[in-house]
This record gives sequence, structure tokens and C-alpha cells, in this order.
Amino acid sequence: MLEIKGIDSGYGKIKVLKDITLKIEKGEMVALVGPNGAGKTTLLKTIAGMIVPSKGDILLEETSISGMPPHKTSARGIAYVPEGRRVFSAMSVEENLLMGTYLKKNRPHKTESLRMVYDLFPRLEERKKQTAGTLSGGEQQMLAIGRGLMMRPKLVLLDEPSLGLAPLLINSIYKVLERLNGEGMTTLLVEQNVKKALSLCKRAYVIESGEIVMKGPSEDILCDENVKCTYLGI
Amino acid sequence: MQNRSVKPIVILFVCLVVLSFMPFIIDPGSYKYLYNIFFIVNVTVLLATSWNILGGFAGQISFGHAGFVGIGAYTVALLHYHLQWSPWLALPLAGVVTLLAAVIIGSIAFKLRGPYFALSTLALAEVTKLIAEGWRSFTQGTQGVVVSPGPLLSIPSGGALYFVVSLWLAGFGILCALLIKLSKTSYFFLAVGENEDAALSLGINSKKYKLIALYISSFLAGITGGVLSVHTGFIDPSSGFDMVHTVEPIFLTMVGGIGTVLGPVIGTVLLVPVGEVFRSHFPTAHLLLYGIVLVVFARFIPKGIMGLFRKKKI
Amino acid sequence: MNILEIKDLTKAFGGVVAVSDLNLSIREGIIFGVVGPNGAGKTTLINVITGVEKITKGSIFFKGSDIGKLPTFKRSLEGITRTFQIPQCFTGLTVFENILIPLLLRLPKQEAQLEAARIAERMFLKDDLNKQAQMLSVGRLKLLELAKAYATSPRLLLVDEPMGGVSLDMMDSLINLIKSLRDEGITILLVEHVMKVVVALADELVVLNFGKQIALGAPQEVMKRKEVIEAYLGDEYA
Amino acid sequence: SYGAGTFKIGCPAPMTGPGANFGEKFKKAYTMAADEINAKGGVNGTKLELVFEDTQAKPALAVSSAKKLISSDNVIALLGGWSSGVAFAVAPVALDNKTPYLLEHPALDDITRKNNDYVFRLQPTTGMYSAALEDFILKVVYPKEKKKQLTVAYIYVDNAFGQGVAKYGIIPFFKKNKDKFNLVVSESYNENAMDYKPLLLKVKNAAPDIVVLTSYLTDGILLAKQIKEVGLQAKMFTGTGAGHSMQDIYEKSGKATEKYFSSGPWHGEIKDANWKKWRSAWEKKYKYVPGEHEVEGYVAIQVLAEALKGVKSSDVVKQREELKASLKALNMKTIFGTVKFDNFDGYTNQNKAYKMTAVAQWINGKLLQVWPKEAAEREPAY
Amino acid sequence: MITSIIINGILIGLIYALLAIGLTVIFGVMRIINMFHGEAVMLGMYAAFVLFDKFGISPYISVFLTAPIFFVLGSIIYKFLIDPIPAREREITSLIITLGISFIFATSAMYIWSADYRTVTLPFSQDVMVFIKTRIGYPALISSCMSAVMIVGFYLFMSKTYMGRAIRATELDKDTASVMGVNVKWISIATFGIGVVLAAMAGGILSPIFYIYPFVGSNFVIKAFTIVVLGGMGSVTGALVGGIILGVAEALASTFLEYSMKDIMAFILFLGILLFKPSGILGGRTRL
Ligand SMILES: Nc1ncnc2c1ncn2[C@@H]1O[C@H](COP(=O)(O)OP(=O)(O)OP(=O)(O)O)[C@@H](O)[C@H]1O
Ligand SMILES: Nc1ncnc2c1ncn2[C@@H]1O[C@H](COP(=O)(O)OP(=O)(O)OP(=O)(O)O)[C@@H](O)[C@H]1O
Ligand SMILES: [Mg+2]
Ligand SMILES: [Mg+2]
Repeated sequence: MLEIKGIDSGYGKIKVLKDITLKIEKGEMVALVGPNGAGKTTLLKTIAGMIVPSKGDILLEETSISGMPPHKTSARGIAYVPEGRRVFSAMSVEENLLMGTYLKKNRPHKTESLRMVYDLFPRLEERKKQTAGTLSGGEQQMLAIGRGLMMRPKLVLLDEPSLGLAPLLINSIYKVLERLNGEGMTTLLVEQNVKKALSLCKRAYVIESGEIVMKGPSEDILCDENVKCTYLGI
Repeated sequence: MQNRSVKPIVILFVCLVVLSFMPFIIDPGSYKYLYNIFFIVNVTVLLATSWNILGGFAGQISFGHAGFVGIGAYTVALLHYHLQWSPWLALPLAGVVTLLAAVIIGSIAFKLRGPYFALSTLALAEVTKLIAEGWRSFTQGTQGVVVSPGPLLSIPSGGALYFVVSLWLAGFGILCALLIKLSKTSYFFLAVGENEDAALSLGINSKKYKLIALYISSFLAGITGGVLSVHTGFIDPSSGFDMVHTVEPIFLTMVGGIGTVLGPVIGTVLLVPVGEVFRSHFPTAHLLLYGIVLVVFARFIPKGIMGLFRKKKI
Repeated sequence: MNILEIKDLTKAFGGVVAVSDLNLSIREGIIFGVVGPNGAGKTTLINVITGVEKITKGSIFFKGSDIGKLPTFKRSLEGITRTFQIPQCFTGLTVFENILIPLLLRLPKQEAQLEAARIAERMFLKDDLNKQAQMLSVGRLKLLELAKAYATSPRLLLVDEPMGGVSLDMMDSLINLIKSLRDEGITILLVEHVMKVVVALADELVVLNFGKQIALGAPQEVMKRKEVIEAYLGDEYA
Repeated sequence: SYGAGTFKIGCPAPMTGPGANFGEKFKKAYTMAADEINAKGGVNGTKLELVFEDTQAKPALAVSSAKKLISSDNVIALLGGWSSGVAFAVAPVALDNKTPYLLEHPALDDITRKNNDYVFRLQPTTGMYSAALEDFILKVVYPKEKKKQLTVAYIYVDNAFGQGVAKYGIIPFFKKNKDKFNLVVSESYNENAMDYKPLLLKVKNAAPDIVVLTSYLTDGILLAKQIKEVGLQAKMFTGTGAGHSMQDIYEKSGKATEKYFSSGPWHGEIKDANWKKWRSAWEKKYKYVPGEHEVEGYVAIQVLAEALKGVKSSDVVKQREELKASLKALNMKTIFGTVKFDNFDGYTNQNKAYKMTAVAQWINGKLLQVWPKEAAEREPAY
Repeated sequence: MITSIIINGILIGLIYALLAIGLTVIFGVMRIINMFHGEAVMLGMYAAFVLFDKFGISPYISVFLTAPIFFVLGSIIYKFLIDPIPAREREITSLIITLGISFIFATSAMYIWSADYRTVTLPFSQDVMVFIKTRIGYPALISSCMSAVMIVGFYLFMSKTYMGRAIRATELDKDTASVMGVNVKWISIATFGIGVVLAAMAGGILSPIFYIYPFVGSNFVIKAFTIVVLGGMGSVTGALVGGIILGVAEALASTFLEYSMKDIMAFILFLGILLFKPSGILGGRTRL
């Protein structure tokens, strides 16, 4: 589904990612973990097309999407759920969600998609007329996730979806992700909650200072001594 | 005070002293037009610096500087008209009266933030203009007031005197900006301009710093108005409160580099003479040419001239 | 001694009652945890305590005096400082300047600079000192939030989700850091969704739901209650 | 340092900005006159040179321009400036620099009431604008109405010109004749206003017999249109020169000023053969019918040229003094009428121009003089 | 009389709102201080004038014919002059650029059409209808109604269509909008183009009841900015309400006080409303 071949990426002169190679099969759920500032977000942004890699290639379903602007990658089925609750603050909750169906192909499914999100987050339905900027932190996070799911992506890039969500909700989100995965949605998940992420995903990559330092099945990574002590605090 | 803060002040002072000798080198009697431009440059430096202290240092974009200039100009004109004060003596008072007006303006406008603040200053400036137009018995209304400057301390007012006075006033403005920039206050200004909520939560009395910036800025703008009154010898609401006094300092500051001490100076020194020369050589096309200059400048040097330099603290 | 007392506090936004008839007392020198489902009113509580939002009804006492009408910055000068759930930095300034600014309120410039460097080191921001705040990753911004707030030398520190987005390796260090802040005598009100952190830190825990208190007590004990599990934690914690 | 080959005349004028239209008119008029004089070899062999500066009709810029023209271009005299506000500000500069300043259009009385010996005005002041109108109202309108007291509404533009006409002309006149007239509305308006209907509704409510308007062109157009729109009716509508004497007001208001009177400086000695000749020359050259501005501008140059004949020295400072003396002594017949600068009733160097005002009336698209009788081209339609 | 005054106030208020609406897009939504807004209105007036004068096309029709031209004009300005400016500098630098453009437009208009004053006199320019004892001229009536229709239409466009929402989203957060599939470069260009079109259309619609000259633009600018802020930045309905409130308040002030008081009243009203509701009549504030 997605293949990243030795990309370098960063912000202007600042190099962040170095020679990243990564592969995700169709229908897989893959986790990406690593310490703060390692470059996880940068990698997702590069895949989504918000940053153009200075080296290497990105293939989506065998065609190169490297250097493609975000609106084109999203048209090809990539949805990026940004970290830090980037909701359209002055628009209402429902308008935010409808932005998720901006792509022509998603417009016909507007009502079903809304239904799905409202079922997942009833709070959003209660507040559908509220201005998004006045939502609580967690509510904004729900909105950001919901908006991403409205896009019915083939590949979803989730940047810390559980950030700021109540434990109860984290579980239900994970359940939904699992279900959608079952329905064919490929997922790349960035999470600080390593244990949770690894229990959900079969495979994972560990990134540190812009480089992939480890990859493999989740169990292997969970067993790794290094990971254990740095990420699981055991 | 540390060495580092003294140095720029000394440099400023030396520059002023050196420039003050200019009339001995270039005779103002034969180069009146040149000195007229010098004078306009100096006054505009003062105005742009004033705007920059509020808009650049403290991040409070003002659209109301025409109001301050107008109030300053009218203070001088009316003291002269009603009480026969020498306009020169009334000059400091122009600053003070404008500052007092700023106390009222600030108490209203600073209830608002961002574009709302900016536009409320515009509205308040319009209100002061309308008062100047409407209060005929006091201001002569739209007819305007004539000011005859007369001699200053028995030196006849003319090229050299205008030049030196305006030069030192500009110097005074730059000094104010410099002192702020070198003090702790500049950090609080920055903080308030960047993110007022964060500043408040850290214990910074944002209102206080915004008011400080406003008061200094209005004082300097008021003096500018006073000088303009002396120079023009006539003031009416349309010239005292002309929107140009709002717009010009903004773009001059931006062309030079907003938030820096030198920015407004550079912008003014560069563009004002160009504008003056255009106006007298191309009476009908000067705005067109000036417009092109502005567009080209902004398009290719968006950060302002000071932005071209790495170290742009001052 | 209670450093903070909240009496019958209500905060409503139009029809939405974010905090409803809340009574709380926070002892000096403890870490007071506040948890609850999303939208329970935790951030609103902090906003009201710091004066960012006006009280609809009720009163707040800090060290015995009513502060309900003081402006935000005065409360901060009195010793109440908060961090923001969605980081609020001076984005155009460097990390160093961000920390320096609150220090300048109390210290001469040179001392402030030294102190800022010390704080940055303590808050794990040494490497980012000269980066513009807008260039920081989300996890690092959280540290900067904390560093800025700490720089005001608060008596009562209200931290809103300090761990959201912080990686696990950093989390332990942060837990220790917050503990050490408490040991310095700073009272801390901690809003957090990461239960591991809450358990490790909170001396006392309140659970809010729909702006109302649904449980109060020692964390271990509170977390076992049925209503807390139902409303907030989920079966996993049962 | 400047070549003494020409007589330079400084023309601060609104070349851009809201007054640019008038700046253009004067530029055409000055140029036509100067070209004619130069074609005949100039004044005593010296040609005239016009130096224009854009003032944007702003007094402050005008002052700056005037200073520049005097000190840097070494002009021998200044001209015009279109608006009263500008002239009011430039006059003291002229005095300070001992440079003659000839006004051909700015009408505010105060300008020539300040003992400023360097300022000359060839056309009537605002206070005189209404002289003919007053005469007409007293002699024709009042007797005809057979009412004890006529009600009057007065609306004027709030600027130096409007204030001048109000203060020295219209208001004192109606106040003086209180027994015959009752001034029911007397209000000023901002010249850039978009909507005059509230004011006009107020006037309509007061149902005046006479409506007097002092306006420039744009405001005059809107007023005329909106008067029709709100259905304000009166026995007599009259303007006081300026906008109401311009061909544009009739056409651009969609003929809404039909039957309006206008009192102001006349458009020249219309019965004079020279005037007719000039008019056709103008139409040939510029393809439109000239009005008061064009006459004034053209004559101003002729007046200066005549006076320059008395200038003999080569030093510009002396030249200015000679020009001033020569202007003071001038007595010249022009297409605008006789020009002679006098000191009287507190005025200095003011052309005694009572007889240069006339009441004209718009009928079928033509503004023709109807009063005073001796200068009338036709009977007033009243 | 009072009903007449209020009705007239509403009608002129609609025109005010229309004048503000282009600015709502460029200043309210995009946060670009558009100094040539007035000149765009002026160009719209001249376009209407020329088409009427030369071909006899009513301005009420020609505004639609010239809209594409103005769209292209605005798009070009944005694409080549504003878009290349780095985002952090844009808000401020665009002020200089648009100011420069305003000078260029005004002077060019003077060269093209001379400084003469022009008007568009429609065949029915003096016809009047009577509505609740109020006489309303046809041009004023049609212009006001068209304003109302355009504002409502534009409101529906901004709130109910995908493109309208995309415009708002783009200006709130470019990156996120692009991730939603919005071609933000194009949308920004189009938004600016639409802002210019709206200003020009306002000019066209205004032309039958106003006058035209190259520097006429400055007459509208302060009022337009006032209304945008009064209504709440970026709110279309806010601009409508703001315009009408301003129109009625001016009308009442000029009737019951002096006519010359109306401007001062307008500004006092403006300040009063903002002090009472700092984010404008229909604006909201995001929380922390
Ligand atoms: N806009 C930017 N400009 C310059 N450098 C940046 C920018 N954004 C991020 N960086 C730098 O890139 C590096 C990687 O950041 P990134 O946001 O990808 O980390 P992350 O792994 O997502 O961290 P976190 O877990 O904290 O979200 C960091 O060192 C950061 O300082
Ligand atoms: N200005 C407002 N207008 C309307 N509702 C508001 C406003 N501000 C907050 N709310 C609502 O008040 C409720 C409480 O919000 P608050 O931010 O305090 O929740 P929280 O407990 O901090 O939640 P989270 O854990 O998700 O951060 C939320 O439902 C929010 O939508
Ligand atoms: Mg990240
Ligand atoms: Mg919260």
C-alpha cells in the first residue's frame, strides 16, 4: 500500500528525517513510536505531502506521491489526522466534520459518514452547532479524529489520537479503529501510549532522532530490552 | 548600566551632533528645497518611530495615528490662536495634550484586541477629527487655523532652525525607542504582542504595557503634529487628521523593518525623499510611481530592510 | 491549611453548564489531581481560578482572601499560575526568551538570564534553547509550558494535561520533576488523563462529571469506585 | 542659479485626489492663456513658464509646494489652488516670502481680509457670491409670493467655501430681513456624504418656500437627485455658484436641476465680443463649453502677464516687488470684466466685484443669466 | 416622517453592507488589510459606466458581465504579489502592496477616464414608488434590493456550499484544510478574486445612485472597515446587520440631532457596540 524509500525530510535547512524506509501492506495497522522530537510528526506530514522530501521516494499503491501537495494525496485516499487538535476554530462542529467530505467522491456519503461519527462520539452530535474553538480539549480531539474518518480514507495517518482523551474513550476509539481496519482501512498510528499501540498493531517501527532504529512484529519490539526500559518504563 | 546599552546611545548622540553641523556645510539659504525635504524626513522619522513603538514593539497595530497628529497640531494651533502662545513653546504641550487624549482613547480601545483594537483606533481618530470639524467656536471648524511661528528665542525661524529642531526631535524619538529596546520593558512588549493570554497568565500586566506604549507613542505623535503645525503655518481638520498620518508611518516602518529601532528611520530616509521628488516632478503621475515603488519593495523585501540582516535587535 | 477554597462555584456558557455548584478545598503543599471525562469542566475550572473566565456564581479564596474579582495577571503575581492544555507560547520568540520573560518580572536582567538557563536545563529544554517556540514538537511545547509557568515562581501551579503527547521515557522524568516541585512547597493542581501519572502523583483526587464532583479522596480508593469507572475509566480499570 | 530666460509662475493645484477634476480645468485654462501670450513673443520678450505642483487639495501639501515653488523654482508669483482651504494656508507663505499670490477662484472672504498685501483676488468673495441672489429674491421673489413671511431652508457644504458663503452671505442676509424671511432649516453637511435623504426629509417636513444650496459638484448632483426622490418641493431652488454653475450638474443629475437658479461669479462678460471669440476658441481646443473656472483661470494669466509688463529688474526678489506694485496699479478690462485691486471694507487687494455676480437659471440644459436685469440673457422662469 | 427615515436608513444600510462585503472576505476572512478596496469599488463603477455609456447595458446586468474580469484581476494580484510573501510577513506586508496598488489604480483611472465626474443616469432614474408613505427612487430601490440579494446569496455560498466552507477553513488553518483535500493555493487565489469581484460589483450597483471619479474610492473605505468589524470579522450576516444598524442610526441621528452629527454618532455607536460585545455583533471568540 505505502512504501517509503530512503527519504530525507525536514523544515527548510533543518534536517529532521534521515534515510527513512518503511512499508505498509494493504489492510495493515502499523505503529510508529519514538521519543518527543524524534520526527514522527514530520514523517506523517511528509507522507501527507505537507513537506516535500529532499531525497527518496514515497509510493502509494505503486505510484509515486512524493512531492504531491496534500490536496492531491488526500484525493488518493490518504487522511492525516494532525496532532494538537487542529480544528477549524471559528466554524461549527458540523461544518468541521463536513470539511471531511470535501472531496467530491465523499460528498454522496455525507449523511452516513456523519452518522458514523456521531455514533462514535455522541458528544459531537450534542454540540454540532457549537463553535469548534470553544470545545474542550478532548472534544476537539474527537472532532479532529471524526473529521479524518469522514474522509473514508484508504490510508489513515493518526498522530497521537488518544492525546487528551479520557481512558474510557481511548478504548472505544481503538475499537473503532480495529473495526475500520477490518473493513479495509490501512492505518499508520503514532502513539505515546506504546503499550496500547503495540497491542493494537501487529507491526511497529521505532524512530529516534530522525532514524528508524528498530522495526518488526509488535511482540518482538515489546520484548526488546531497550524498548522496555525507555518506552514502557519497566 | 552596562557598556552594551550605552554604546548605541552614544552613537545616536554623535550622529545628531554631526548632522547638526550640516547647515554650516550646505547652506540652507540656497538649498531651501533640500532642507524642506530634510525637515519632512526628520518629522516623519519621529512619526514612524512613534508608530513603531506601539505597533512594532508592543504589537498593537494602530490605525489612529492621524488622530494623535491632529490633536498635537491643533494644540499648537489653538494655543497660538486663542492665547497667542508661541508655537515653539506650545510644542511640548502638544505632546502632553495628545498623551492626555490617549488616556481616554486607550481606556476605550484597549478593551479590544487585534483587528478590533486597530479599527477602534481608526474610529476614535475619526471622532477627534469630527470634533475638530464640528466645534467651530473653538477650532474654527473646517476653515482651519493659521499659525505664524515667529522667531524662536530671537533666532528667526527658517531652514537651519527648522532643520536642527526637527533633527533633535527625531533624535529624541529614536532615543525613546532605543531606551525601550534596551530595557526589560521591551520583552514585556514583545510578550504582549505575541500572545496576550500567555502574557497575562504569567503575571504580565498587559494593559499596563500596552498603555505605556500608547502613551509614549501618542506623546511623540503629538509632537510631530505640533511641528507640522509650525511648519505648515496652517492647520485644518482635513490636513491635521489626514489618513496619510496613519498610513505613512505604517508602511515606512514596515519597509524599514517593523519592531526594530532603525527600521522606521531607514524606511523614511529611503522613501520620503523619493515621494517628494516624484510629487514635484510628476505632478499627475507621482502616485502611480510611488505605488509601483511600494509594491516592488514589499514584494521583494517582505521582511523589511532590517530583515535582511541577521542581527536585527536594534 | 487550605491554599485554595472554592465555594459553590458555577460557570455556565449560555446553556452549557461547565462547572456546577462545585466545592473544593486544596491543602497547601499537595498535588491535587482533577480527572473526569472530556468536557467535564476541568479546563474551565482552571480558567475560572486564574481569572481567564468570569465566575457565573460562587467564590474562590486563595490563602484565605477572595480573589474572585482579581484580573489574571494579579492572580499570577499572587502566586497562581497555570499551563495551557493547548500550549500558548510566544511563538515568534526563542525558548530561552519564553522562559526569560516571566523571570524578568522579578529579577534583574542578568540574574534572570542565568535563572532561565537553569530552568531550561531542569525542564529538559537545554538543547532547544535557541529554537523558535513555533519549531518545537508537541511534546516539547508541553515542557516549555511548564517551564514558563514555573518561572513565575508560583505558590499554586495549575497544570492542564502536562503529559499529553509526552513520550514515556520523558514521562517518568516529568513525574519526578513535578514531585520535586511539590517538595519545594508548590501546591499543584493537576489535570491529567494519563492515569499512570495521576496515580503516581496525586495526593488527593477529585473526579468531575458534567461540572459536578462525583468522587473525592485518595487516588487508589477513588479509582475503584463504580461511578468513576462507569463515567471515566472504563472496564479496563474495574 | 536659474536662467532668467522666463517668468516662472508657480501653480500649486490639485492634480490628483478628489479635486483633480478642477486641477485639470485650471491647467487647461492657464496653459491656453500662456501659450497665446508666448506665441506673441511673451511679455516684453520674456516668455511665461508655468510650474505645476500637485497639492491634492490638501493645505499642508500646498504649503509645502508653495515653499518649494518660491524657494527652489524661484517663481515670480503664485496662482490659485482651487480651494479656499488651500489658499487660506498658502497666503501666509506668500506673505512670508514676499511673493505675489493671485487668487482666481478661492472665494473665502477671510483670505483677503487679513491685511496680506501680497495676496490679490480677481474674483468675488463668498460673501459677494450671493449679492445678486439677494437682490433677486428681494426684488422679484418676495413681491411675487404675496406672503408676509417666506420660509427658507439653507443647506451648505461644511468646508471653507461653504462656511464662507454661509457666514458672509446667505445667513446674514436672511437674518437681516427677518420680517420677510424665516430661516427654518440651516444645516451643513460633510462633502463626502452618500445619503442626504434624512436631511432632505427634514427640510421637506419644514415645507420651505425657498431652498438655498451651497454645494460643490458631486454633492450638488446627489442633492438634486435625492431632492427629486424624496419629493421635496419649493417655489424656488437656488445654488450659490460652484457646483451649481457647472454644466455637469445638470447632465449628471439627470436634469434634476431644471429651473434651479444659481448665484455666483458670472461666466464672463457674455455680451462682449472678445468673450464670444474666446469661448469658441476654447471649444475648438478642448471640445467642451467653458464655465466659471475656465474663465477665471484664463483671465488670471492675462492679468499676471499685463502686470509683468512693469517688471524690469532681473533679480527675482526685486521682480516680485515690482510685480506686486504693478498688480496694485492694474486696471484692466478682461473677458471676466474689469480687474482692479482695491482696499475697502476690510478687504485688501480685492477686485471690487459686486457687479461680477449674477443669478443664472437652468432651463433646458442651459445656464443663462437672468439677473441683474442689465446682464440678463433672458427672463427668469419664476 | 419617522417611518420614511427608517426605511431610507435600511436601504442605505444595505448599500453600506454591500460595500463592506468584499472586505469581509479579504479582511475579515483572509486577514489581509486591503487598502485598495475602495479602488476596486471605483473600478467597478467605471466598468458599469463604460458599458452603460458605450453599449447601453444597465449596470444591474453589467456587474455580472464584468465579474469574471475582476475575478481575474484579483487572482493575478494575489498570485503574483501576495501569495509569494512568506506567511508570517503576509498580514503586514500585504498592507503595503495593496496600498501601492490603490495608488496605481487611482492614477491609472485618472489617465484612462480623466478626472471628470461621471454618473450613470438610467432611463427610470427619476421614477419613484411610494411604500408606506415613503417615496423611494427606483435606482435606490433596485440597488438596495440587489445588495440584499447578493448578500444573502453570498451568505448561503459561504455557509452552505463546500467551496464556501473551504474558503473559511483555508483561512483558519491552511495546512489542515489542505489535508482535507482543499487546494489551498487555488482557494486563496479564488477568495481574493471573489473579494475583488464583490467590491467591484458593489461599485457597479452603486453607480446609478452615486457619482464616479478616479479618487472616489476613499469615500467608502472607512465605512466598509467599520462595518466589517462591527459585524464581527468575517461574518457575512454580521456585515448585513452592521450595515443596516449603521444606516438607520445615521438616519436617526441626522434627523433628531443635526445632519453633521451623523458621522460622529456612527462612530460612537461603533465603539459602543464593540465595548459591549468586543468580537462584533455576530462574532465569536475562541477559548483557550
Ligand atoms: N516548523 C518547524 N521548523 C523547524 N523545525 C521543526 C519544525 N517542526 C518541528 N521541528 C523540529 O523537528 C524535529 C522533529 O519534530 P516532530 O514534530 O516531527 O517530532 P515528533 O516525533 O512528532 O515529536 P512529539 O512526540 O513531541 O510530537 C524536532 O526537533 C523539532 O524541533
Ligand atoms: N465558550 C463556550 N461556549 C460553549 N460551550 C463551552 C464554552 N467553553 C467551554 N464550553 C463547554 O464546556 C464544557 C467544559 O469544557 P472544559 O474545557 O472545561 O472541559 P475539560 O474537562 O477540560 O475537558 P477535556 O478533558 O476534554 O479537556 C465542554 O463541554 C465545552 O464544550
Ligand atoms: Mg508529534
Ligand atoms: Mg481540558
